Amino acid sequence: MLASIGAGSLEDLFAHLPAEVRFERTLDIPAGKSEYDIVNYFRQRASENATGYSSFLGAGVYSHYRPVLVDAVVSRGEFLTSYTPYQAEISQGTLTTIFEFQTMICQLTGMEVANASMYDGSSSVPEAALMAARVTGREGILVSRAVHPEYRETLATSVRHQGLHVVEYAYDRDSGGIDLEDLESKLDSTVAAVIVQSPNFFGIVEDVRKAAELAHKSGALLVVCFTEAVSLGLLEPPRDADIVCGELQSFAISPSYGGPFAGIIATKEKYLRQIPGRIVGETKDANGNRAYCLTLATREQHIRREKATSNICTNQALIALMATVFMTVYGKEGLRELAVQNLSKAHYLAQQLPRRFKGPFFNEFVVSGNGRPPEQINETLLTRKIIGGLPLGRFYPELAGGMLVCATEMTDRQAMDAFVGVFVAEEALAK
Amino acid sequence: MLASIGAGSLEDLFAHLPAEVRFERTLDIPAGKSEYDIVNYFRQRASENATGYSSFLGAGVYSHYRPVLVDAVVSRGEFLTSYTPYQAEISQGTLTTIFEFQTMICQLTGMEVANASMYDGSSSVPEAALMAARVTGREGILVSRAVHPEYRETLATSVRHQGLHVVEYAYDRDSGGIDLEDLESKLDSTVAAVIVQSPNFFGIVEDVRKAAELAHKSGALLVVCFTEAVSLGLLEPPRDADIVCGELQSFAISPSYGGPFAGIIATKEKYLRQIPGRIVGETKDANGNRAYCLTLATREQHIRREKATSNICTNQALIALMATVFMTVYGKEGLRELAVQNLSKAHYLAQQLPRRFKGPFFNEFVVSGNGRPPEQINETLLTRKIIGGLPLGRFYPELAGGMLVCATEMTDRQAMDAFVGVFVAEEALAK
Amino acid sequence: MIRKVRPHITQNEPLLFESSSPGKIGYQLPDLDVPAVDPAAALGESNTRREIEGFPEVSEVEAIRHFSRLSTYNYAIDLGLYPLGSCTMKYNPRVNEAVARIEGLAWAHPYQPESLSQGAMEVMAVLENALAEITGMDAVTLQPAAGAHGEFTGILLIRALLESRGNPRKNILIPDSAHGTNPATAHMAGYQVRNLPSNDRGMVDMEALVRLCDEDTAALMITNPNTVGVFEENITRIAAILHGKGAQVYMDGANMNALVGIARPGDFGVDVMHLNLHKTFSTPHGGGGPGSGAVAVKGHLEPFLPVPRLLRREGQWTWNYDRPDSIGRVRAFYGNFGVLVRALAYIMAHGGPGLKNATMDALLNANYIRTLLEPYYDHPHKAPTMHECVFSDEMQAKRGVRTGDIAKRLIDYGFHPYTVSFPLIVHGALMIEPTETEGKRELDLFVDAMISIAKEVEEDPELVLKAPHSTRTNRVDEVTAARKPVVRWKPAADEA
Amino acid sequence: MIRKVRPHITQNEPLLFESSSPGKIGYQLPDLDVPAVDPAAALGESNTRREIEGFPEVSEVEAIRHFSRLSTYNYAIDLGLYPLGSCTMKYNPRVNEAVARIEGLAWAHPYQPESLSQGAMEVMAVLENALAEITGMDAVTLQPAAGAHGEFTGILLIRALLESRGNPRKNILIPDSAHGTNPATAHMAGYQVRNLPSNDRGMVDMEALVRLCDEDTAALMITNPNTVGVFEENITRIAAILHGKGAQVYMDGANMNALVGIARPGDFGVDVMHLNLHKTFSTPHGGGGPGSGAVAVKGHLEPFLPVPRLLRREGQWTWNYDRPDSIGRVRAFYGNFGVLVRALAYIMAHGGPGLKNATMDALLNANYIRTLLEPYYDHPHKAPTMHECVFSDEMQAKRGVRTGDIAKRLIDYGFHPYTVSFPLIVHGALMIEPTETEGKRELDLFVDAMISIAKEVEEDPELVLKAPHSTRTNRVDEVTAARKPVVRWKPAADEA
Ligand SMILES: Cc1ncc(COP(=O)(O)O)c(C=O)c1O
Ligand SMILES: Cc1ncc(COP(=O)(O)O)c(C=O)c1O
Repeated sequence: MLASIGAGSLEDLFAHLPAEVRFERTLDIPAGKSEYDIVNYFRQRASENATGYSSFLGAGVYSHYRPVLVDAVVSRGEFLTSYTPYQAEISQGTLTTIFEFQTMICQLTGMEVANASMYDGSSSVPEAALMAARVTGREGILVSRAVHPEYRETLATSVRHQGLHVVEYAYDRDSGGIDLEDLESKLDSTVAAVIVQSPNFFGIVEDVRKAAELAHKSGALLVVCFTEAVSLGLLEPPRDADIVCGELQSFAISPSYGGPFAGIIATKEKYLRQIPGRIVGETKDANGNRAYCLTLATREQHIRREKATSNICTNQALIALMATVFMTVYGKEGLRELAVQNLSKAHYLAQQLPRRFKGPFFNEFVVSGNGRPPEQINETLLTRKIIGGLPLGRFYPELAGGMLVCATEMTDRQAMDAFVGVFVAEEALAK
Repeated sequence: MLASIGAGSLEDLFAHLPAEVRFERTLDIPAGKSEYDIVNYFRQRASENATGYSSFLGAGVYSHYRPVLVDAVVSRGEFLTSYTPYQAEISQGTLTTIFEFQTMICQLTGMEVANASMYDGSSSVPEAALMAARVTGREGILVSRAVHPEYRETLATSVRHQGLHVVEYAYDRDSGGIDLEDLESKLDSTVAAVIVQSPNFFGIVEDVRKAAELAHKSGALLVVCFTEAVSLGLLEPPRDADIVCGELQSFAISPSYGGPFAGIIATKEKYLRQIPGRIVGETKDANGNRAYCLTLATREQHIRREKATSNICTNQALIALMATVFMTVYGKEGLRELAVQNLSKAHYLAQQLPRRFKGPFFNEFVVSGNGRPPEQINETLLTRKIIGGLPLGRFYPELAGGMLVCATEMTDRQAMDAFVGVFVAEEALAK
Repeated sequence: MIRKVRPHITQNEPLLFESSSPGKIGYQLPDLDVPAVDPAAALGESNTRREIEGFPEVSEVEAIRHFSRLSTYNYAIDLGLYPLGSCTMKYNPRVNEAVARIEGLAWAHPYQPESLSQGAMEVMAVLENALAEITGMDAVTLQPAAGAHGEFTGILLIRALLESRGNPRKNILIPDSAHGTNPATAHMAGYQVRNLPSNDRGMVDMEALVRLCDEDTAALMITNPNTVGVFEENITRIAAILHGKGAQVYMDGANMNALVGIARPGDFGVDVMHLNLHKTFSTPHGGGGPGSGAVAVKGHLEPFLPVPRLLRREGQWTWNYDRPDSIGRVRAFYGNFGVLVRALAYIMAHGGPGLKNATMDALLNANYIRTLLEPYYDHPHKAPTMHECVFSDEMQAKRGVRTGDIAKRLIDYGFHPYTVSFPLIVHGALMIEPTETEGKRELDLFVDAMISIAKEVEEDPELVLKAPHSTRTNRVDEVTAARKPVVRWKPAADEA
Repeated sequence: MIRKVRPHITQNEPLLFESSSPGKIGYQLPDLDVPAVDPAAALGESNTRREIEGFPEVSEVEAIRHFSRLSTYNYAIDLGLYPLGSCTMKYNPRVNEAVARIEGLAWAHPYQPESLSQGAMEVMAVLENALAEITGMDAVTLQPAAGAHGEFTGILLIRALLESRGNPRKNILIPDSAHGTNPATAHMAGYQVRNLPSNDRGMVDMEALVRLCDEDTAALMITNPNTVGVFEENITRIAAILHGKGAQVYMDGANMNALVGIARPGDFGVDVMHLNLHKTFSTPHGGGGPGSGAVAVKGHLEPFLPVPRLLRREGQWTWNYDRPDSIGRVRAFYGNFGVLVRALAYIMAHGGPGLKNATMDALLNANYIRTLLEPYYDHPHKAPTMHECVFSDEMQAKRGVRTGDIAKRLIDYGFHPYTVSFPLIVHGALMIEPTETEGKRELDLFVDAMISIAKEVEEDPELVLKAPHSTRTNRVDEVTAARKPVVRWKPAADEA
């Protein structure tokens, strides 16, 4: 091959690079390792992480069982090693599954249209805020303090330089839901979006209807965000919202130390052209057969450049496919039953612990302090091979002493009873 | 559907079974479990087996690294969930890989033709013996005592009622290879086959050429069998044999507590029609395109019934495919290098231990007794998370006190040094 | 009209040997942590080969493309209905693949200490019990590698029993409808095969049985439901007749998918039988195997079972080799353990009631197909259909179209064909077994296809005779393959 | 003549919603070991939904068939060359998939104690160092989820730096050859885009640069090698000019596959850049994602990197949130960890020398294609080719055939097309990036196909204009799709 391109050596191929830019030494990276060594290396790293613990952590990342079908499907090279389906004629597999994904997201959220995926739940929030600003031509963003703290940080970083003003409004210290009065007091004609998360960071199911009323009264859009997708198997979908965004990690996406996950954006048909990211549409081929293709590309960066609705290009397609397989396997009845199991487990646990908030909750809730620092309680739990809840002081000084705990279908009764046992014992020590 | 077949209930579908044969109660098997429960059940069982040990066991089942490509390929539903390729037009995938398998087996063994697979190495031996009997019209089978003991037991059980007489001949107490004099003394014009394993059960590389000379001199066929396929990456293939049979477990087939594995049978072209089991052949389709199909079916039970060369029907196709992928990934250079690594590891270990036999060996060898019962040595090794060798007394009373140890590319130096350390320490205790 | 498939491009792929280029590698080994040994020095020049001539030399990506491309030429259960009669091509649950790969199971060495094998032994014990319960038998061996291997084991058991009674006897009676492995097995066990005719309902001809069954008869090998998918209604009388003559009843359990939970061979006179775990119990066929041919026996045959046997001693499982009457082993080690794990996972997923439901669905599907196709295809045996139905090509043969042609045409309609020309008692048989896996949608597409082909046979037989038309490889010349066998690749030079 | 593919039947498959039947389930949950809670009671009537209208109801086997059948409609790297320019579609090693699924990594919760996360943190630290060494930069953040996300992060870093110097400035210069994400990113970061023209060799027009670069310039976003596959020979001067005006140089590292081991952005004046780990470092594209857009910076930008940062304290890794100058986080948690694991596995498998070899093979393959196709396709920019080559359809346009048509015809030849109509500076661009993955056999088939299409354009343009002809779905009507968007399934009733 070298001969046919008239090169003497491989080095000739970059001989034209200016001398000063050429890298003369060898990269300081150990020589290539065998597959066997690589597997052993990562097994060792894995063994330095937690394994064999039962965990009560949720807070945006949930431990749900992954049906084996999910990996069976996403491991097929035809899905795993293909790229964005630009060439519809040889990408109908991916295109069809995305179309089904968009449909299922609409069915789950009560929205009319959805896109092919966002990076994750946290980045879907600023995208929703920007979308609301485009729709309303306003610049104010009101976000509940009961929205996931890291989502709020992401929102702040992302919209800061596009002229949006982000203001936080309070949660109700009693119910744990949004403080409607505070929200109302902050609403005015400059507000583009009111952002509420349900179930919120404390696990509380929010009163979306009320929030919608207030937002719409002052001409703002309501953006509803979620982190625990399984709740949608049971909760009334946020039909009154104008935009729904959130995180699908709960749908057979392993926690994987925080990613890759998959975010979604869904909205009303009338805002379709304001959605960021890829969208798949139905059409026909030259023979009149039903076919699918990427559509409404004029919203996107490769056509619109600086005027695009977003700069997103690569999304989370394969992860969205995992969620699609999950939704298919569980289906209508399964997802509901799964949600009921989560609800039941969390309520079993809650009955034996002091709850900080009174509002209705799904599968996580805040445990009030018992006099002992939560970090201390967690230390004791670790000795029982249990990873406790998330101490809240880090994000909510006013809730220091409390911890956020979660129970899913994978949390078994023994573990919950053990947790309660330790909690009570520690409480005694505190007295 | 019930209606369209005129049945009132599912029970009606077997109402015609005589009352006395109908099973009225429910099977005493616990109600159906969820996928999650099933995974947990088998994880628990697995945890009751050895995990995290380094092992020196070989003796017909070897620990070799399994390239991940193997599972990537055999997990594809198109291979996993298809059956015997009776319908060539929609089975070219399976047929082509079997044709490649047959070819690679010939290249490895130095034979001219091979079949699509046998159940395993042990059952390939009686099949080879019966084949030799058909070819020679004789009834005597001479099998070396250095052939895997369980293979010899299988041979005895399997040919007993077809008029074959199995006689064992000795191994040389000094070299560990076959005792040529004893073999010669037992050879006569009634002998159909001389069976030798190389490397033999003691890991010794046999002098196949000499065995062939003797066998052929008295008109018998030489059957060469192997249990460690990796050795063929380095050893001169048994070209002088008339039939080669053996076990491919070493080719990316996990030990799996003894099965499923894959056996092979290869031979000279002139004996093609005497081979048992499936064979794939090359041909053309109606368009003149190259195609493959099952062939020479007239040897098989579904056509020939009681006159078939064997009763085998279902074979080990998917396991043979694993071996095919393994041979492809390692290829010409890789298989040799792999064999050299096995050779080097075993010789490193052997230099530090008393060897019972003088013959050349590949990756296993017999360690002489050191005064302590091998079971005792193994007990001590277990406390070091090491599974020792196989005590030989069980199969060879005359070798009681000795153990068969194996080292492969997966046996690391520390483990070998630890093994030696324990062996020496135990020896001291013996004195 | 073909509604199930459309043609699409698939990648051509040469043989590995044709795409190899010298020096290409797809692997890398870990560095050797001990001194490298010189092969010639260690083994002797004459014992070491220079190279493996012609062996593949491809890169990793070429390897995965090779097998991925080839796989697209295959049909599979994962792609649709696979109605091969007698093969019980049911869905292979993926969870079974997952559990079989759990390290502690997949990497258990058969010789590792029993104290470190209790999990594997427990799995086998639980499975043995479940299979005994399902078959109504007293003991089970999991050693045989497939159905035919199980048959061989079972007949050896009978032989051992009869020998212990002083006379192994000479003959085994086998219905003319039996699968080829039955006579082949009888022969390998040293018995003469006596052919037992079937009556017009596809069942054993009772007079013939009475006539043929004598003191030389060692056993009857019967398949029930038999290969025309019919339950032998006289099975208890049949067993009585054999037992009356001191003979044994062997049941070929390949069709057990029709009986699980509704009838048990142990309750209708069977002394020994095999099960095909890769059929009834859903383990993947994998393009032809592996399987498992577990054998279940009544108490009087238990002493003869292959060694070793599982034994519970002081709360631990142990392998018992001390079995003086055993026939010995029929293979090395303990059986196709990886297959056993999958079978147990299937049984656990269903549970007692679930297993019965699966059976009833299998019967329902077979009866559905029989009912809808009876107007279009000759159905010779009028007895009730169990899990499969067998038609003959009599109506189509009039137009010169045989069962094999219909099968090929079925491929154009997007289905794997049924079993062709078996059993032999049905001239030009179409043997159809849908299994419980299929839903109405897939079955209706199949029925429509079969009816549409029946019409084509009337209107345009050529179309059917030349099928398939839509596959990347069309009708394959099997005659030449057998006449001039080419069973391995050779470099072009050698061919010339 | 088409040598690479042949048509074969593939299974049709309705949408899940069309094949659903009420009550069908593909799952089973474990028994609940606590009392079942009544949703309405716990959450309130108004908060609980009755059902998920229209949600799928299929069996497990229907589910696996659904996705298996659909998958057969896709092209993929596992099936052949995927020469999408700028996307670096290289082989995705399967071992990377295996290690990313190891339980301790796949099931690590981002909030689990640091003491129980050391393995995950170590993996990230090792990867950060490797990427810093490869790029010649001082610090790396692994937080961004993809390239565009990395661009956004990088520009925010520049903005923060300039703000800390008192003035964020107004403009960002972007060559007209840049990818769409560059201007879109600049806009999202609150900057004006100033378009920088390219010269006839596809490189930055230096006069224009000098003219446009002023005190209002915050940065230049440059892609190097640029999108015509050409190395910006003046890159050091370019950087000097920017720096002279107090502006920063951002490099889009999407084409880093051309430089790894042979040149380092940190050595030629780049201040900040992103890497697409899903391109250069082989993590699977998965039909469009996930990716990872790691960002590498010079020391002066390090203080502004997103929180949290890895910190080594007392021999343990810890997350440091105490970073007063940080721009904050650009997403929740730490990044697409599962993708990072794969990228590190790729780097370990190659090692320093291996990475350089891969780069050289990528250059070789691109130059091979350029050389062999230059006689048949217009190659507008005469500068040396790096990892990809960009042709224009000028010669074919004369016969009314455009790059998009040639792309569709390429499908009939068994290949995924190149990138169509990008970059914009090439009229009717054919952007071809083979990557190092491909061997000569696959490349020659591709070259033959392209040459054969060039001939077809002369002899029978219609054939090309109507392509593809051999796919199950032929040319798709994208215009109607955009004009009357149907982006979700609805029950027939609603449609009517
Ligand atoms: C009726 C019958 N008996 C026996 C067998 C043989 O079983 P196996 O293929 O597992 O050896 C089969 C398999 O096709 C069969 O259908
Ligand atoms: C040159 C260039 N820049 C940026 C991007 C955006 O990267 P990503 O798709 O990972 O967001 C791409 C991807 O196509 C690209 O080719």
